[in-house]
Amino acid sequence: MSLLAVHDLAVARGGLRTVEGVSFTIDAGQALILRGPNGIGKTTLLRTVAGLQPAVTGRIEMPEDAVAYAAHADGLKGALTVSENLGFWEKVFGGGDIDRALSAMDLTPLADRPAAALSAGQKRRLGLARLVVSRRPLWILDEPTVSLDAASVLRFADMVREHLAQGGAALIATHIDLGLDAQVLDLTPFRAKPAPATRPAGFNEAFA
Amino acid sequence: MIALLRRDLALAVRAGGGFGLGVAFFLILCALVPFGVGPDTAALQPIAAGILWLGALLACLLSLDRIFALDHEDGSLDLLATSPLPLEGAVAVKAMAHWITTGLPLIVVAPLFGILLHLPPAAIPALLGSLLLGTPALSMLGAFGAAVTVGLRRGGLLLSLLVLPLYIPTLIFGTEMIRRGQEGGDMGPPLLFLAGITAGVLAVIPFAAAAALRVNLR
Amino acid sequence: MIELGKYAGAVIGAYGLSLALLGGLIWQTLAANARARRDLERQERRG
Amino acid sequence: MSIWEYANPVKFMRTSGAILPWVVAGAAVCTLTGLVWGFLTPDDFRQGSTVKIVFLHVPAAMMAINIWVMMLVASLIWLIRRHHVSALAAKAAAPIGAVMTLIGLITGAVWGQPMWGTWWEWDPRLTSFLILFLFYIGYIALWSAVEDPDSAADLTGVLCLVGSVFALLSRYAVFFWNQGLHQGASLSVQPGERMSAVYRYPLYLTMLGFGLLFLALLLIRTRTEIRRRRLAALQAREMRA
Repeated sequence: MSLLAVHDLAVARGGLRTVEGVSFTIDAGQALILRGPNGIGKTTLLRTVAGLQPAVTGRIEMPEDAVAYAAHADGLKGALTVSENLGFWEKVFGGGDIDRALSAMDLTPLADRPAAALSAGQKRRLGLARLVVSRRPLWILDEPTVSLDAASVLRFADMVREHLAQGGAALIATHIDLGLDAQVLDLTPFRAKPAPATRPAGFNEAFA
Repeated sequence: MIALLRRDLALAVRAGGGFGLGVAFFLILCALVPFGVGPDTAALQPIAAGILWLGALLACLLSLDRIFALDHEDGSLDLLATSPLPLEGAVAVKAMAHWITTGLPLIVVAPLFGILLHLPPAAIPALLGSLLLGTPALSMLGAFGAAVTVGLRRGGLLLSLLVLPLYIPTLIFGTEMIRRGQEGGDMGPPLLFLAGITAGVLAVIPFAAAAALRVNLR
Repeated sequence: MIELGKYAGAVIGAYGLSLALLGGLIWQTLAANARARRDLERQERRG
Repeated sequence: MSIWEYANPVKFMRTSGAILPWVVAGAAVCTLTGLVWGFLTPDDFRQGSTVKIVFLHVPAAMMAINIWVMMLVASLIWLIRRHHVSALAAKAAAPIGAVMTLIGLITGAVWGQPMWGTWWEWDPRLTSFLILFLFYIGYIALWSAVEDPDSAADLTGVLCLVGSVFALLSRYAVFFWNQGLHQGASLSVQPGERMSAVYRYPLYLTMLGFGLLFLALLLIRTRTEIRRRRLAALQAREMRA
């Protein structure tokens, strides 16, 4: 059964559609890698699927409360310790295993450090560990490996693989090869054409 | 929800200044007024209620932009929006955290500052009652203003411009209640108006604020 | 000339200020409109 | 054909361009005739020549409130039906409303001066107009502060809704706070006494004139906003390509 089904989706940034006619499905245990040049709308597409902004047209089907979203900002509070940060999201998302999340991203020795004292890569690892804690089946990840070193990238790939093996799924925008057994979707052919739209995405399309 | 409240309170305590800053501002304001109008009881007493309310209102305004700005910068707001918590609930909880960290300390010290301004002791129950009923509305309306201006570069000034007019009814009924308490008048009508405004604001504004937040997140 | 009596200053002042405000609004409206039209025409000729 | 088709920018430009000259002519004729006629009316036996200020004060005050109501309706149309012209019309109306409120305030203060003996009195009507003016300022400031036009339209729409409730609430609060010195209904010079026909007809004419003046300015300003939007849209498209 599919965790995420996207039909004929068009998304817009700044009132102009970026990609249109995008369709794909992701089943449990599968990962889909999004590729495409800068500015084509990978982030916009991910945010739309995550429910942070409305789609211009098309349908997104998924079970309720399925998404865990992780983007450039990790949502960490520097004044809280590593385990307090995870503990907060664990309570908000309703229960996950903090210890397992810490060990998955090799953060156990840092558990009592304030997050402000972490390096950029360590913060990133903490942001990704939050995914385990959220216990959501569908991970939506926007460039998850930024500022990770090679060893951490491998560790992260293991974490995703384990998630998939447990019946989860992932939609990832990334430029590096994670070594996952995943489908790849190149967004370049879906670039929106500047044709007059029957249903404008925003002011910039309504008045052009 | 409780987790979010506890986190916001913990952050306010640890970041420092969360509890103290508003009260310190309030104190300075109350200490400056006699320099402006003179030290006579005859000059201070009639305006004490107004000064106390204005001070509370401005102290509340100081920390409003932090309600959402920090969470917006570090991405927490995105994550909260995708969490099982309804955004309306998150808004209400964050407004409540703001009230606990700024409104509540102000209420606690207000009688003390009332003495500084020669507010008659008979008016102190009215002062406490009006602040207790009115300040939650200030925090919630402030959360609405913060939600509208989150992510704007010149947000701080605009926030005051948008929020202060919304405070007018609360200010009017709050000071009126103290004035009547001072003069031994009937406090019923202003009390009911104040309670009604706060109840209405708490019930409706979270939806408007959440709608504004969703617009600013996309 | 009509006789305004002792309130002449108040009446003339009110009319003067109000008409100045209205005039300013009308002028600003027309100027902004002309400017927008000019800018748009330049853009459309170019593209 | 449904009325919603006029929410299409192209159709709006065509229609508004066609009716604009007539509206402008009507506004000029009615406003100027009404004001000159009003200026020539005889003095009131009690208020003297200050009664002439009514021909500015009442229409401006009426428009100040009507324009906010129009902005509220336009904002609702935008929020519910997403008609872009409607959002721009609300944006275009706000400065007109602010100026009308300001005229209402100035004329009200000047009118009251001989009677009250002071240039500003915290009379509930004047005070609630001052508050309305603050709401206009906040609304205009929010429009100019938000860069993305879609977000700006949504946020100002929500602000207009919340602001309407609080403007009304403030009005009641202000009347509670200070019972007024102002005269009761706007169309009677003395409470309980209908305004005499000498003043009534020129007043009706200026009210009609101010209404038409608002319509003319609104159409022009909305056309300006549409052109600006189109320019920005063309530039955005060029950037993307």
